[in-house]
Amino acid sequence: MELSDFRKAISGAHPDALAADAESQQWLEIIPEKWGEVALTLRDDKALRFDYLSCLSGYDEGVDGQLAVIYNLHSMELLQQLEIRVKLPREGGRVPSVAHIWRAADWHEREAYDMYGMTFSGHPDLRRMLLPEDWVGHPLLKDYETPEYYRGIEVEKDKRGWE
Amino acid sequence: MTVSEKSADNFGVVKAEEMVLNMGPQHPSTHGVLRLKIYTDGEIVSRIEPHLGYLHRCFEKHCEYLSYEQVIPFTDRCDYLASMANNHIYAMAVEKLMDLEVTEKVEYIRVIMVELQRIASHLMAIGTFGLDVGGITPFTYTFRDRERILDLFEYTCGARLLYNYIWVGGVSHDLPVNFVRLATEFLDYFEPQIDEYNNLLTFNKIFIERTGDVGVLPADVAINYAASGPVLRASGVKWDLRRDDPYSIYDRFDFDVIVGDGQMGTVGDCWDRYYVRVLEMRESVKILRQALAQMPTEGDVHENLPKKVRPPEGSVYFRGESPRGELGFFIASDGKSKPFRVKMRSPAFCNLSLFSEISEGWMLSDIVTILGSIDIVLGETDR
Amino acid sequence: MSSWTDSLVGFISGIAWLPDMSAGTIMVIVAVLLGLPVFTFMAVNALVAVYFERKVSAFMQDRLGPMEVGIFGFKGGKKFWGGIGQTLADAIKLLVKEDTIPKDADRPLFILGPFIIFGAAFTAFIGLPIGYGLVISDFNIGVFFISAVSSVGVIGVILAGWASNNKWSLYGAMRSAAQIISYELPLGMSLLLVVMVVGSLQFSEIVLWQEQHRWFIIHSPFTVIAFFIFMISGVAEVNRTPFDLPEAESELVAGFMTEYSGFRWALFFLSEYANMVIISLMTAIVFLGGWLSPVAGLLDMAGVPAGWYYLSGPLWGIFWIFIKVATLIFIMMWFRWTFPRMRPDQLMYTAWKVFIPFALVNIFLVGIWELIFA
Amino acid sequence: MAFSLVNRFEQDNVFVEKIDNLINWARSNSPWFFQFGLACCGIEMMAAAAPRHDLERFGAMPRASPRQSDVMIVAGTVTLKMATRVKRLYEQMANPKYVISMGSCANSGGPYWQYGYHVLKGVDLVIPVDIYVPGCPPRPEALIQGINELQRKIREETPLRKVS
Repeated sequence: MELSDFRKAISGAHPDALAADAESQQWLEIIPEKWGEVALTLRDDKALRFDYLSCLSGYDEGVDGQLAVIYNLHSMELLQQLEIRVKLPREGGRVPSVAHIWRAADWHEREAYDMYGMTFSGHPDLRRMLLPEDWVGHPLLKDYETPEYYRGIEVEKDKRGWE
Repeated sequence: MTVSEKSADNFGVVKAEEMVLNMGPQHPSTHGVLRLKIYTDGEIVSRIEPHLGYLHRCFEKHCEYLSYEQVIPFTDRCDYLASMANNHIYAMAVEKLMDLEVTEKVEYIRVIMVELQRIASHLMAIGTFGLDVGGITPFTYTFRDRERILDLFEYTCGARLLYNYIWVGGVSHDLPVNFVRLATEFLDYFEPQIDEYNNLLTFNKIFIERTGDVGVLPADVAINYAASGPVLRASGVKWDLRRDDPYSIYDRFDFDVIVGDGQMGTVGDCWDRYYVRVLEMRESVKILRQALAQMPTEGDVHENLPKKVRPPEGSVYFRGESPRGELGFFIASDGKSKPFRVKMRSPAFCNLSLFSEISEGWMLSDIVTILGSIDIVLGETDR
Repeated sequence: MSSWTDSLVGFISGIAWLPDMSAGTIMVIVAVLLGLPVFTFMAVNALVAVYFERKVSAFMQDRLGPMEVGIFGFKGGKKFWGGIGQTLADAIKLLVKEDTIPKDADRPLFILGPFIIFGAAFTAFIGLPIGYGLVISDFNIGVFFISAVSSVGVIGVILAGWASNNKWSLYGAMRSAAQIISYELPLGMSLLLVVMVVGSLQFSEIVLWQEQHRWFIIHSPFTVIAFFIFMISGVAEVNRTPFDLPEAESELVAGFMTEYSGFRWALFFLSEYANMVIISLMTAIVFLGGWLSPVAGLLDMAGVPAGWYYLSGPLWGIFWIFIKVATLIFIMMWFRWTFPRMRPDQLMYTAWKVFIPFALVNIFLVGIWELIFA
Repeated sequence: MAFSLVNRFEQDNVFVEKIDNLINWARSNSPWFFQFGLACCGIEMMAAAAPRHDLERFGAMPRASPRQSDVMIVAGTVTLKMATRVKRLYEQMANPKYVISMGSCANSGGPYWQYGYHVLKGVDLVIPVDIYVPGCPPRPEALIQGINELQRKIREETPLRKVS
């Protein structure tokens, strides 16, 4: 199936789930509120059967833009692939967790939260994945500034005399 | 099935006070700096909480500061046991973004390198797995043979572990003279060695007792957790990106996709995951022999090297089969010479996420076995 | 039968110029005089055995092992004797290393642990003969004494593991307790069968019986089984791979020894290798004819005159028993560098469901065998 | 790292020097290292202990517990999350203890020096280092040379003599 077929299938099941997007895009954009239902359809619909969540990435469009979560899905049965994007505001963005649909999403979502700070509502255990619990900020945001000290250890070693 | 039922199946009914054990970040068999918070009931493990990030080296942030070519050495350092595979898949992802073709010879060189790397990585995996179940000698045997592969790499590009060999559009050096002969000699030497590992470890009764039927991973759980590579194939899913989603020139070679068949217990147990790797080494040898025979001798490996890697605006998700499984790169470009966003979908990260699922209800000794059979590389899970 | 204790007591009380002493004082002097050589033997044994082990493991793994450390300027040859001073350097280093005791450890027990383990190994040497009359004290309950004393060590292991206040240590200690108590049974039962045939618990009597009849390992099919049960249980008793669960490095870091450093840790090492010697000596004495020459009987059958082939005198006896012990120790090392480790429940399974039933049936069957053939 | 056994002797003499030499000989020839592979360099450390390079020739034996090891080979990138653990492990080791910083990352942060927000810029910020082995990753031969240099350094120590 092609992207247009996927678009048709999703808009058939969930009429207002698709965000307005251009035909040239290689992905489908879903509005955050509907994403939970759409994900279930994607996995369970006989023609879609996306049972394998290849990749889940957080995404920052830039200081002026929005945050996004990108899902790369794959179907082991029907051998088809699909990219889904869910855009959400920079501050206080919430997106439904899909950890109960694809268990693989569990850690990926924790990582995206760790790096971008978006909240996955309904996630069983949303903690930082890679950085320590007491870390300040979400480093992959484009406007992130590295803290000077972490637990008394200099993060940016004094570079004078080196350069 | 609940945990207590599971452990009752395995070891009978026991119930005592729960104890929390911290395994790692420094522990001989966590394969690096993984930390496992283990809730135990006597010897039996009731729950496991993996804590990652002790080797978080900010790979993805680095990518945003560096140009496309400069990222390649960092991909080396992500999965330091399979650097060539990382280089290869990253380079191919950028090439796909740029719509770049590489020459025939480069493709062959890449495949040869990646398959050699796969053997080296699997050698490491089975050696350290032997170490995890308590046999020290298999580790030294596999390392002895791994050194020979590293010799070949060193002969080619001068580095033993982190190569920066496969570039966007080509490779850094042409193969040295006599490489084909040396590689063939290595293959002739190596193939009988696999039998030696089998005699020493694979079919050892104690080893089978320790690994057979332990940590069974059913196929549907594996898929739901997005497991890949030997972990997925050991569960009986015939899924190999080299064959099912062919990239590079893998469609030209004749090789089998090894799946676990539950020879020593249930499909998807630790022994299967181990043995899939052993057999995959044989398949890699098969591919290598074909590639070495077919490789064109003429041609310049720098022919298609772009002057400046500056992909057009857009994004790509490209995946390939690294020794640990599906390694994917999501690269978004904004048309500048530095990537806008690079996300590495590391196979070990996904494989590790199912670890707590399959290890609950087993004994403390089995935790080490199961973790070893998943074959994680911390540089890759933490990036 | 004479023993070193008897002769020394007789000798000291016989010296004219010494003042009169009570029997107790003489015993103390004798104990010190005999204890020192035993301690020296244990220390030297650990040095040699560790070196041997490192070299054996190296050759099994395509390596060279210690090569650079000489002793008194002698650097050793190209291969086997290279690095001959290695274990001496290790020992001295361990002796001058800081002796840490964790803050939350139970200090008295933490200190006591290694000494109990060491004491058990040390005491066991009292009853083990290496030739006719070449024994510190030839108990008439020697077999019983050794099996009793050698399992005292487990108390030290439990104390060490518990007092360390470390969970890994605790795991090691608990595993060790379960393991040693379980394997004590098949060990004792295999010995029992020999004792039943000989009718004595005295080691010298057992060897004497073997001299008059035949070695126990070829005595009957059941004693062969008993030999294997004994040998494997012995390996389990001394915590060596594939039964090294108490110190399983890849699981429990270093088991009950995790928190020990320096001298105390050296004591563990000393006892481990001493225990190996004890088990091998017992196996050699009970099943392999002790200090009897393996070739004398063959040459006798071939008709060689007794005058010049006679290789079973007292000195040759020591030679033969140590050859046997060295072989058995080598086999233990071979196990260690070949096999993976077992899991605790499999270990228990082997002891309780395989070895103990077999050993029990064995006792019964060997009784019948004796009724028919003896 | 000055380390005295009990108290230093009042006066140096030949006897004290001989004992000094003996202790130094023993210590330098038995550098049991701590199995502490952090990242890529850890693999090269394993390779150094494996058949071809065989660190055991110099008496170096891997130990899993910090209590029994003499040398801590910090092999790999130390992240900030790990730094506190590295320090604790160092403190758990028994004196005399030595540290070999293996590889660029442990020396100075290596390739992660400039942008690594979560990478410790050199392990010497948290623990004292005796020997730095450069390279990314250093070859096993380099590590062996590092160990040899450490041995040389130990031989120059004066555990009993007064420091002159």
